[in-house]
Amino acid sequence: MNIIRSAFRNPPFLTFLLVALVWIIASFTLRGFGAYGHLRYLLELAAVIGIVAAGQTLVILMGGIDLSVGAVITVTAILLPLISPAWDPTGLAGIAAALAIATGIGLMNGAGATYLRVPPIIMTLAMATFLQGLLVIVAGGSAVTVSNPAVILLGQARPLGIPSGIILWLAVAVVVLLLVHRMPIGARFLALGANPLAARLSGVSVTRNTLIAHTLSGLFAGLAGILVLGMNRQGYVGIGDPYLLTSIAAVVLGGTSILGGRGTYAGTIPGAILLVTATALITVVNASPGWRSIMFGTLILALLLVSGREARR
Amino acid sequence: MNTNSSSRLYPSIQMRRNRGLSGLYLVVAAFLILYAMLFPGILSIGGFSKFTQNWFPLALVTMAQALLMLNGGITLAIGPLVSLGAVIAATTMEGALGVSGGILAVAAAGLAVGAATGAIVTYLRLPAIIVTLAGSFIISGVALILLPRPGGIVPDWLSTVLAGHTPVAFLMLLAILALWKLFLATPLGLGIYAAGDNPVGAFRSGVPVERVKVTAFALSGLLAALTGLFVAAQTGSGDPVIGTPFTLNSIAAAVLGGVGFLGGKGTMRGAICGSLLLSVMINVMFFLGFPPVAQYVAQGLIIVGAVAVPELLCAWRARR
Amino acid sequence: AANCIKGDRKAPFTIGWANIYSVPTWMKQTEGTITAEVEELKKAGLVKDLMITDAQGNAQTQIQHIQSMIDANVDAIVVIAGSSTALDRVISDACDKGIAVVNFDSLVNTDKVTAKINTDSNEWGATAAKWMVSQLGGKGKIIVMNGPAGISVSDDRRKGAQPVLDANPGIQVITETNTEYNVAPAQEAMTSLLFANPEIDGVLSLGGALSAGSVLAFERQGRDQVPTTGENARQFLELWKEKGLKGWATMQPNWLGALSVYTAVQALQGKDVPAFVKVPLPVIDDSSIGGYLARADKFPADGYIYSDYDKALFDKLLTK
Amino acid sequence: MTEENPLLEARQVFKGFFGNPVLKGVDIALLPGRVHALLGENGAGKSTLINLLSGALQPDGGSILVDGKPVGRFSPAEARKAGIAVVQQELSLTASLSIAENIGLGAFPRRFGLIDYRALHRRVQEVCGMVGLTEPLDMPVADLALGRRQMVEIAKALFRKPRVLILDEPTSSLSAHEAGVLARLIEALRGRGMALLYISHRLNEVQALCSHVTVLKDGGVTADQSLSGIDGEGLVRLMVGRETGDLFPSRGATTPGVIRISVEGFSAGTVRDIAFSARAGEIVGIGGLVGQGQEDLLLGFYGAIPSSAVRAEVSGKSGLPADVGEANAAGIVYVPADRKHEGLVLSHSIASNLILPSLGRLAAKGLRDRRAETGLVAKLAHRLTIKGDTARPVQALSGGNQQKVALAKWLPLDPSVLLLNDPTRGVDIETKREIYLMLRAFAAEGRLVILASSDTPELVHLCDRVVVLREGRVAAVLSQDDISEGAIVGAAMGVSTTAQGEAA
Ligand SMILES: Nc1ncnc2c1ncn2[C@@H]1O[C@H](COP(=O)(O)OP(=O)(O)OP(=O)(O)O)[C@@H](O)[C@H]1O
Ligand SMILES: Nc1ncnc2c1ncn2[C@@H]1O[C@H](COP(=O)(O)OP(=O)(O)OP(=O)(O)O)[C@@H](O)[C@H]1O
Ligand SMILES: O[C@@H]1[C@H](O)[C@H](O)CO[C@H]1O
Ligand SMILES: [Mg+2]
Ligand SMILES: [Mg+2]
Repeated sequence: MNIIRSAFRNPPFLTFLLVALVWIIASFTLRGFGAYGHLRYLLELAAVIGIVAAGQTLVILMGGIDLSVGAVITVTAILLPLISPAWDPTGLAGIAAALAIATGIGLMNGAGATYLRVPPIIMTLAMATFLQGLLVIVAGGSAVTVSNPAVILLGQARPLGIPSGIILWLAVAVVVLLLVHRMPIGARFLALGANPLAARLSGVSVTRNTLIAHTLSGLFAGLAGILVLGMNRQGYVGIGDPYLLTSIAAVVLGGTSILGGRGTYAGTIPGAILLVTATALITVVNASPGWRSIMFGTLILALLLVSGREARR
Repeated sequence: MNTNSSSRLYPSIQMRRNRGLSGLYLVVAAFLILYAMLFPGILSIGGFSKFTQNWFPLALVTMAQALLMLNGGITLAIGPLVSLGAVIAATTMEGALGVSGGILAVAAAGLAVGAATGAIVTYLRLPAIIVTLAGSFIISGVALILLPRPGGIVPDWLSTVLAGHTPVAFLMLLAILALWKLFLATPLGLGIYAAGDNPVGAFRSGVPVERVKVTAFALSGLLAALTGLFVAAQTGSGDPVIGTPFTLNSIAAAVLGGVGFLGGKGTMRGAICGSLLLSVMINVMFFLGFPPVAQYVAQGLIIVGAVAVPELLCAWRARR
Repeated sequence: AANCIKGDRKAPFTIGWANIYSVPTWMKQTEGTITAEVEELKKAGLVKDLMITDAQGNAQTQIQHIQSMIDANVDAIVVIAGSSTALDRVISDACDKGIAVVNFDSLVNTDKVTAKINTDSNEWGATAAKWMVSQLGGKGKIIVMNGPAGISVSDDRRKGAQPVLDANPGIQVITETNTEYNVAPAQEAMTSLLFANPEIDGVLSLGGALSAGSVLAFERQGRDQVPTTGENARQFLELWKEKGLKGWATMQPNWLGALSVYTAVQALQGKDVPAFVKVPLPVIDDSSIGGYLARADKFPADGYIYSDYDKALFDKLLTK
Repeated sequence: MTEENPLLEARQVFKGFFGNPVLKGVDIALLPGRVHALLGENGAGKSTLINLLSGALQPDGGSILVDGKPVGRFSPAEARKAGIAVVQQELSLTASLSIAENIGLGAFPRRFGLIDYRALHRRVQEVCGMVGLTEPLDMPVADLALGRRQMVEIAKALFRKPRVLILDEPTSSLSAHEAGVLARLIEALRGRGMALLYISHRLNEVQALCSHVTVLKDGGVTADQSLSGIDGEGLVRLMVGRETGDLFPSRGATTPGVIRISVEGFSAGTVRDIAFSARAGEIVGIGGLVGQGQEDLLLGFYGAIPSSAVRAEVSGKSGLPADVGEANAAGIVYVPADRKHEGLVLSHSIASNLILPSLGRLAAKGLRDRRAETGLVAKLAHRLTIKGDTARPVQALSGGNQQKVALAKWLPLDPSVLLLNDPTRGVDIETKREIYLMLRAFAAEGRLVILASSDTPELVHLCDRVVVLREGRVAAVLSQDDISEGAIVGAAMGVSTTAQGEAA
């Protein structure tokens, strides 16, 4: 009884329940929705959001926010084909290089936030603008269709019938959940997010942890960029844009406080699935764009009413 | 024997709030001077009018955003609200409602949408960022239904009055700032700060925290919708997606102006300065002949620099 | 003489290119034709300087850029409008100041320009729809893919298709999508629709890379391809050939940019140019696709394979 | 005093949190012209009771009466209307607003709907005069030290011209001087017929100020009686329910060990160019008026604020710790005075707070060792008698118990230097005794304890040496026999001439 009650007070669990409920109802009422292939496809889409939102979760838990994730995805997706060296038949070198760039961008975000004392929101916003400039230089001139075999494998392969994107997400989820719940650094992020001053006086290094959180956010955004590239076989400017607000939305829908200090990636996971589900539901409705937009907004609000209830302050 | 008891309290409190903004003021002043050197025409009435007209909408949405951030909230629905305001203006003014009816309709829509959003956030205790994200889709949808593609019309004389070759927009900005000052001098207005900074304490002090919050959202909605009205007048018509970029820009300007995310921290004048910097930067870079790449890079550098340089100087001074 | 141009304007001219957004590949390619043309004109001693701005998708910023171009007294402004209505006033201001204004691709409503240069978006939609009707023999279920909602280009193309669809009640529109003109969102939307609709007989896709997204979605879900319309996006043309698709496409030539600069300079030199230059829409079908694909290597993989152009073509278009 | 009717009364009130009863049928009656003491150990329910009396919380049972009439749902607004004001511990201030605006908040004088700043100025000046607040009224509260904020909080309560004034540990962050001002003020207010409720863990204050006492224990009232004829011992007995020994442990023979901290020309924040050294096994007190650099001295040693020294040796290494991490690594720990903002992560659980500094040490192969953590938390909770479920958020603890958590979390680090900033603020007498014992034991184990305190008796009875700061410099160093309240206060005020000079 007590376990059940505390489960219902648990935002991640509630959000999972909500996903299940929406899926069951939609499967019974909408043709094609409940098909195995469709649900699998939804998860594949959610994987991208889920992976970006992994970094976003960490940064938000720590009391910051990362407005550069969309730009990092785009940069990774566009640069990867350009920098994949021809001598490497596996394509892993290209992936490593692209991830290094994404991670480096994250590190720079963190450095700006700590050494330059620029609030993360401003730092990452400015970074997104820089990256736009970078794209103006590199984009458009040369091929951005990907031929990197590892990337294509990531985007297309289905070992045991499971899309590799979902497998990647699972791996990311395990790592992030471990980090948040089983590693000291997770507790430090949370403490910093809830009370940076007290955390600092308790020996938690603000500099180090800010650097780590932003670097990880860059890395995960880079991973998501590679996955998106593989799924579309093509990178173009703007490919990452939709993931900025959705990554934040997934985090908050999962019950994590936007102000930091409270929450878990376990909530972000169903949060990401909820978002793609809502999009898919609205896509199949035949209505004018205006009405579709209204329905989408209302749906998000309704879902929030259920999953966000315990997220009150 | 309060040292300042001779001077008057209100102005000295206002002066105090300026502290810490001097770095930003300097940066903005430098840009304005540079701009005037590159384009002396700015010093003419016409040039000044046009420049301030282009800045005005951003200034207004920044106020709309800062108002909520000071109260510990945030909105992602600014852009769509601007679009909605523009669309309502462009579809009603030439119709039965007329200009005054149209203005009322825009104002009423802004207030109502803002208040409704505020009520949802406050009474259902949901995170503002997602409620307003959902709201942004709903509001965009309404704008698209009212006007599925750019069109509609705003009477020419209104366009000329608000956005002609006279600095009416600038005067309106001054008037709105004066109104804000006035509002801040009411218990409800100061309550925005108090409730944003320390809601529990404010509640225990007798501030009607929930009413303050809903009011903040309503006023923010009003400002955003009126921005749409101005944009419609400035452009002579309505466009259902014209406001979209304002959402992020309003946040950028407010944060650049020193308004914090957690509520209670920052000032409106700082936010306005932030918006002025973002706006004048565009013109300065044009006159310096920066190519687009440099525009992006410089924009990023200026944003970081405007925050980092005063911070670092401050830290450096403290160290010695 | 041509519209707008007044005052003492002698070669070499300064030209402002007020771009709404410089990064999508279509825009980048278009800008490429503009800079190439300017290089030619510079060699001929006709152009001194090209000032490029990038409004980052923000129509309000574009207004500010055009205002700055007026302030800098450029000789000509070439512009793709970020909103079909928002720029009306600033553009007619430019025209009043005697600046040559040439507007292409996304057009403004005002006629106070030197020239507008474009294909006919209505015709675009109508021709595509007619082809679809004939492919399906006047009977079948189709999905319509549109560009973003609230944008006139996408709205015009859709409107152009409507009379054709009305005239053929056997054609049933199951549902429509509105996405950016990009592969990924189009593919995502189409995938959801494929699950929901076991029977789809045709995809009426109205521009950009939407068709490529659709074809990929069909392929990924193992569904048989259906007749699909589209544009000269390289990816779509290649998929069409590779999958043996029943396809049809047309083209919004990127050299509209070069033509616009050419037109502005012609007008500044005192030549008469038509107020509206209607550029014919080519038809790309199984018989002509080979010609396009043969040149594919010269274009970016996510770019558009546009037809060749030269001065003779421009002169011909301008004399009509 | 004739039989008067209570202005404010609680009858048989019950209150619990999440099923844990805190108040089980409590009565209290506040009479005009009387200063009523409310005593009880940490967590006894004093703050909870005043929250009921002031409408901040609703009782689960029983009733609140104003002027003998029961009130229905009581809200802070209604309580204010009834003339009830509460002095919270800096809980209700808005950091970004000025002193004047904070004092007026919720009760602004108005003119045409606007705040009448002129009237506000006048009336705020009045109350500030009463509490001795001399700071410029336009100063943001953010710039004030804790003790000054407390004075603002008191001024704010007075601003509303209350009939009933409730003070929850008002002196815990006040200097002796400020406390004196407050004591005179309370006396004056009582004389005007106000009903006062006074909560404090400083029994000498209670004895000096109050005429009646209510004692809470185990959710009930164990005493409700006049204070006349009761001495300190008696008060303690009422609270604790048994005989107690001395508050301060005997000093015992100390044999100071190696030098742990030794600096020359040390500057940090407002501390300027001082020399200081201390050895293992010592308890060194840092005294002085509030805000003379005591905190900056500790923070400087802790690497938490930029500091410099001509020569420095800390824990056997030359140089000052560059940051908190380095200080911790060198065995230096710090317990801040403002536990709510600096000491604790209030919204997190007791357990998380307790293990925060030891996270790294407890981890094995990079992963947290849950079992070790649980064990450690249980051990610490037991050692400091922090009762109840350690999964509760720290903010649900009473103030005194919060303080124990702030101290306890450092013990696993086995620190060699403890920098303590007012560690017994708001702590009940029994806990104080425990903490004192602990500090003595620390010293006996060869640790260095540096204790900044606004509680002068604490400095007198506990410390081996007291360094008195004045305007960021050392005003006096008193050792063993020279330490007395008079000497400390004298040096702090700059009137003493004894033992001036170098800190040995
Ligand atoms: N909101 C709350 N949620 C849960 N428990 C609470 C809450 N408020 C108080 N408590 C518990 O109620 C008990 C009484 O707390 P209270 O703050 O009233 O004690 P106190 O007598 O004021 O103690 P102190 O002397 O330390 O200030 C404590 O055990 C505390 O943990
Ligand atoms: N959300 C909350 N959860 C738990 N307790 C809370 C909460 N909000 C407020 N409290 C109250 O906070 C109290 C602790 O701080 P409070 O400001 O009341 O002073 P206090 O207990 O007297 O502490 P101090 O000794 O520092 O004055 C708890 O007793 C409880 O009543
Ligand atoms: O009209 C053009 C083209 O159709 C292209 O597909 C995308 O950009 C639009 O502006
Ligand atoms: Mg208490
Ligand atoms: Mg207390």
